[in-house]
Amino acid sequence: MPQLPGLLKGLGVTARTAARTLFPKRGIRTLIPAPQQGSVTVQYPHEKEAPPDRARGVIALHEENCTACMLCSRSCPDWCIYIEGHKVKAPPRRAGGAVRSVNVVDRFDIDYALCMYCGICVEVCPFDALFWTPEYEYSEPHIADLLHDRIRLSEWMETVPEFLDYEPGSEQKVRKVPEFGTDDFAPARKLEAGS
Amino acid sequence: MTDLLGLAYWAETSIKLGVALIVIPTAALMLGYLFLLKMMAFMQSRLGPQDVGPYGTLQLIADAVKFLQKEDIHPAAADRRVFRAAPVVVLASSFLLFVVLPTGPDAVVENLDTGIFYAMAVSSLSVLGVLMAGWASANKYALLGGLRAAGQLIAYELPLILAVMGVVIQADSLNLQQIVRAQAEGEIFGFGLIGNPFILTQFVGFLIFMIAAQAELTQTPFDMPVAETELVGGFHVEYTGFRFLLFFMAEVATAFAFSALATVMFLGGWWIPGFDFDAPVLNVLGPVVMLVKILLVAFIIFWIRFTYPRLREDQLQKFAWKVLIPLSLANIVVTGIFKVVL
Amino acid sequence: MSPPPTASALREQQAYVAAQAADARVNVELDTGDMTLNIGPQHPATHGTLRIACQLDGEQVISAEPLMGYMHRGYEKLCEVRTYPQCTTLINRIDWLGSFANEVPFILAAEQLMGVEAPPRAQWIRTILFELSRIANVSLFLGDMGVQVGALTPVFFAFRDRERVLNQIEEVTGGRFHPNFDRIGGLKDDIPRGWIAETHAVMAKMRGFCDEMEDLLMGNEIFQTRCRSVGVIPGDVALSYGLSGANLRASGVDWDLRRDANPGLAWDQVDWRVWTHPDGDSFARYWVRLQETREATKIVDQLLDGIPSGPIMAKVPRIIKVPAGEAYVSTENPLGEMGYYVVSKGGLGPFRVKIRTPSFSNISVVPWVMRGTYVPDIITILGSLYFILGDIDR
Amino acid sequence: MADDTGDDQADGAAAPGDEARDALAAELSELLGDAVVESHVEAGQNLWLRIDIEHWHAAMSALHDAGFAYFGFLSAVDWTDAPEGRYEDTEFDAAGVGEEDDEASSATAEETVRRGGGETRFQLLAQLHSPARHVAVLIKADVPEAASSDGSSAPASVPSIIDVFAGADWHEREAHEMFGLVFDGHPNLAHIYLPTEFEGHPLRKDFPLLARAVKPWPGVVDIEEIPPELEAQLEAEVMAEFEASGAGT
Repeated sequence: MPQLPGLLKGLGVTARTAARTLFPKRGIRTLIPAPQQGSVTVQYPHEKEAPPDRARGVIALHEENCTACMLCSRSCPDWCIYIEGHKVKAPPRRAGGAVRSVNVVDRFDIDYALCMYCGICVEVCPFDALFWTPEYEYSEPHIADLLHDRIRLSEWMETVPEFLDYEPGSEQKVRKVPEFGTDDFAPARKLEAGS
Repeated sequence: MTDLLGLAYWAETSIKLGVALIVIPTAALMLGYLFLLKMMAFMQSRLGPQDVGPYGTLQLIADAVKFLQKEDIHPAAADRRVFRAAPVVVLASSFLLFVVLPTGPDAVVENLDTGIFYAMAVSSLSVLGVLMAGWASANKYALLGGLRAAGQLIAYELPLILAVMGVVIQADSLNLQQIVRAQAEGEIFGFGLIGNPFILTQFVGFLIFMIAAQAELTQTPFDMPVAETELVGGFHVEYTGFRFLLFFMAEVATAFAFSALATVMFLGGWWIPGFDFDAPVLNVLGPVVMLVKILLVAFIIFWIRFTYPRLREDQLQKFAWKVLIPLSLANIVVTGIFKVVL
Repeated sequence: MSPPPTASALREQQAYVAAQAADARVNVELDTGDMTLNIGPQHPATHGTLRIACQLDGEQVISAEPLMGYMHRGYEKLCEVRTYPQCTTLINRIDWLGSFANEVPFILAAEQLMGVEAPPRAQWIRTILFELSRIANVSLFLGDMGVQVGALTPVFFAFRDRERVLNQIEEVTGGRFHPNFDRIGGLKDDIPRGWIAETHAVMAKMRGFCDEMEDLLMGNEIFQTRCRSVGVIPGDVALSYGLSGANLRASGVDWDLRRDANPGLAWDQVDWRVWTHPDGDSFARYWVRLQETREATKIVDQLLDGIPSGPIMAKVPRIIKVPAGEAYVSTENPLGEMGYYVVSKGGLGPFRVKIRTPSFSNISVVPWVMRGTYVPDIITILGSLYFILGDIDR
Repeated sequence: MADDTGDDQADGAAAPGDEARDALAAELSELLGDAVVESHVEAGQNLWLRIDIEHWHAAMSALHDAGFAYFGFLSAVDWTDAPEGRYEDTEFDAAGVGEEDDEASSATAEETVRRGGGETRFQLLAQLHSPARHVAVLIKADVPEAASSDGSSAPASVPSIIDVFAGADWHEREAHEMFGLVFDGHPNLAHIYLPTEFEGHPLRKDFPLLARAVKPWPGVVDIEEIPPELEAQLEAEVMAEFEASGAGT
C-alpha cells in the first residue's frame, strides 16, 4: 500500500530537476530563468556540439602520401574502398639520377553507405595517407551520393585535428598530422618501384 | 442572468457559445504548452520546443495544423460510424463540462441549480467515447484499452462523487455558485477574512477528488487505458489526423475543466478575499484568479503524471474499492456528523 | 513491506488462478475463447523487433512465446569470412549498448590461442572501458525500466547522464557506440591527457544518478507494487535456463564471472563486491542492477588511480595469424555471460565462432515465467530481464 | 560473497598449473565411465570432455547431478572446409593454411586442431558451469552421419536434453536450423531465427555466403603497369623534359 515518503521523494526529484533547469544561476541572479544554460540539450542546427578530437567522424585522405598500395582496400571488412592507380615515369630527384617509376592514384572512393567506421584502413596505412576527422555533417539525400571520391576525401584533410597528448605513464609517441597542401612531409611518397 | 446586458436569449447564447469556443481550445493549448511541453521538458533537463514562435509558444498550433493536414484513415475492419463518432463524444463531454463552471458572479455560461451533479454526469460521458473508440477500432490493443477504461470508470466515478458529497453537505447546495459563496462567507474559528476554502475542512475529500480525477483523466499513475508501453496508445491507437487531435484536445481540456472544478469546490473559486461577493468587478478579476488557481491544480496533476509509474489494472481496482471508497464514505460520515453537531 | 511470497508458492498460486480461469471457461456454456495478442515486432516494449505471441484469457496470459529472428544478422557466419581484426567490428554490434565489453572476450580468446598476453597497462584500461560500457548500458536500463512501467521521466535522466559516460568512451576510443578499440595483444591507443580526472568527475555524477533513480523510481511505492512478486524466477530455474548476469544474481545465485573466472583483467586488483538479491522478482533485478552500477563506478574510480605505466601493446606480428586450436572465453558483460568459442585452423580468420550471448539465454525463460501473469506484467518482466535485441538475434 | 576475490582466484581460470582441472577431468572420467571418449585440459583455460554420442543424454544428466547444473550453451561445429574460403585471395591466406598443412594430410592436421579429438564432420558442443566449484566444462560429442533416403548423408539424430536443462530448448532449435542436427524428443524443433520456409542450414560450411558472392572483392584490382613497349619511350620523354627544365645542371 502506498506510503507517503517514496511517492513524495519522487515528486521532489522532478521538481528539483525542473528548478535546476529553469534557474541554473547562482547568487543574486538566481531568479532569472535561464533554461538555455540549465538544460543539457543542444539545439542542433543553431548550436553544435564539438565532438572529441579522436571521434571517428569521417576518413580524410592525404593524397600526396597515397601510393595506391591497396592495403586499406584489402583489409576493409566491408569491401567499401575502391582504388585504381597506374604507374608513370617521373624525373630523377637529383641530377644524374635515374628515371623513377611512380604510382599515381586515379581513383580513391570510399562508400560511406557501406563503411562501418571501424578504422582498420587508417591503421593499416603504412604511409600516413588516411586520417580520422571528427567532421560529421556529410549526410546525403540519396544513398548513392555517399560514395565519396578522392577530391572530397582530400578536402576533409583540413579538419583533421592534431593528435592528443597522452596521460602520464604512457609509452606511446604522439604522432603528427601532415600539413595540408605542403609536401615536405612525404617520406615514402611515390613509392619507388623498379629502381 | 439572461437580462444582464439586456440581450435577447439567442444573442446571449451565441455570445456564450463564441466565448466557449474560444476559451476551450485556448485552455487546452495553454495547458498543453505550459505543462505537457515546457514543464515536462524542464523536469527532464530539456528545453522543450524552441523554434515555433517565441520560446516555442506556437508549437501546438503548428502541431494542430499538421494533424489537420493528415489523411483521415479508418482501419478496414472498423465500425466506421462509431469509429468516427467516438472522438466527438469525448470532446463533447469536456465541452459540456465548461457549461457550469463559474468564473465570476455573473460570468458563467449557465448557472444550473444541480451544477455539480450535472458536471459529474457529463464528465462520465467521455468514457463512453473511449469505449466506442476501443470497440470500433477493430484492434486488440484498442479493445483492451477501451475495456480498461470502462473498468476504471466504475471504480473511480464512485470515489469522485463521494468526495464531492462532503463539499455538497458542507455547502448545503449542488449549485457551484452557492458552493463558492459558502466558501466566501464561511469563516475559520471566527476568522472570516479569507473565507473558508473547503480544502481546509475537506482535505481528505480534496485528496480523494484529485486521485479520482487523475484516474478520470487517465493520467499516470492511472493511465492504463492509454499505456503507451503496453497497449501502444490503447483506445486511440488507430486514430490519425484531426480525430486524434480531438482526443488530444479533449484530454487536455478535461484536465483544465477538472482543475477548475477542484478550484471551485476546494480552493474558493473565483472569489477574492476582501471583495463583496456580488461586486461586478469580480466578473473581470474572477476569471484571472480562477486561471491562476486552475494552473496551480493542473500543475499538480501533470507533476504527478511526469513522476510516477502506472499501476496495474487490478491494483487500481483494489486501491479504489479497498481504500478510496471506504475512505470517502468515512469522510461523508464525519462531515455529516460535524454538520449536524455544529 | 511484507516479505514477498516464495517463488514456488507464487507459482502454485498463479497456476491455481490459471486453472480456475480455465475451469470457469469450461463450465460456462458461453465460451469466450482465447485471444491471440502479438506484442511486437513493432512495439515500444520490445525495444527492437522481438515478437511475443501471447494467448490471452482476458488480460491473463495463458502462454507467451517469443519469436525472433527479425534482426538476425548471421554474425557467426560472417565471422568465418573475416580476419581477426575485422571480426571485432562486427562483434561490437551484438550488444550495441555495451559494445566495448563485447570485444574483450573475443580478443581474449584469440590471445589465448596465440599465447599472447596484453601488458598490464592495457589490461587496466580494458577493465576501465569494460566497466564504463557496463555503466553506459545498465544506466539506460535503470531509466528504461521506468518507461516500461509507465514513468516518463527516468529514461530522460538516464539518457542525460549516460551521455557523459559515452563521451568519456568516445574521447578515448573515438566511437561512442562502436569503440573497436581492443586489439589482439593490447589496445589501439593510449588514453589522452586529462581523461582520468574527467572520468572521476563523471563517476561522481553517475553515483548521483543512481541516488536519483533510487528516489524517483525504486523507492516509489507504485513501482514496487508493479514489480514485487512479478516474474519470479527461482535460482534453480535460472541456472537450468542458463540465465546470467544480474538476472541470475537477482535469483539469489552468487555468481559473477568477474570474480569467479577472471580471464586476466584487473578486477582482482580492486576492492568490490558482488550483489545478490534473494527474491528473484522484477524488483530484485532492478535492485541488483542499481547496486551494480554503483559498484562499477567505484571499480572505475579505483582502477583510474592505479593504472600502471608501460606499453599498451604486446609484441604481435603485423599480420595476425592465430595458431590452430579451440578456446572459449567468457566475461561478465553488462547483460550477463558473453562468451566466444573460437575455433582456429591456423588461418587469418577464425574457422568457427560460436557466440554465446546473454540475452538469448535470458529471454529463453520467458515462456516459463510469463504463464499466468497479466498483460502489464509481460512488459514489466521483459523490461526487467533486460535484453538487447542485437544480443538475442546476433 | 564480499570482496573475497583473492580466494576465488585460486580455483578460477588464472591458476597456472591447473591441477584443479586435471583432477576434475579424472573425477568426471570416473563418474561418467565409458561415456568419456577423451578429455583435454588447456592449463588455466578450459577443460574439454568428449562424450560418446550414445551416452549424450545420460552424461549430461549425470553432470547435472554432479553439480554442473548451470547451463552455458549448446552448439555445433562443422569441421569441413568451406569451398570458397574467405572469398578473398590474399597471399597471406594461402600461406596461412599452407604452412601447417603442407606435409601432413588434412586429416592429421585436423586432429591437432580439435581439442579433445573427434572424427566426424559435425561435432556437438556444450558448456556447463558448476556454480559451487566455480569451474566450467566444455562437452563435445561426435555426431555420425547416416545415409538418408535420397542418397545424401545427413547427421544422425541426437537425444534432446531439454528435460535436463530447460534452457537447451532454444539452443537445440538453433543448432537444428543452422546445422541440420536433429534432436530426438524436442517438442518443437522449429526454426528460431530463419523464416519457416527457409531451406538449407546456413552455418554448414558448404552453404555459400551470398553477400560475398554477389560482389567482386575490390582488393583484386592491382595497380596498372606501364606497357613494356612504351616504357623506353616514356622514360626518354621524361628525361628530356627534366634536362630541358634545367634542373639537371
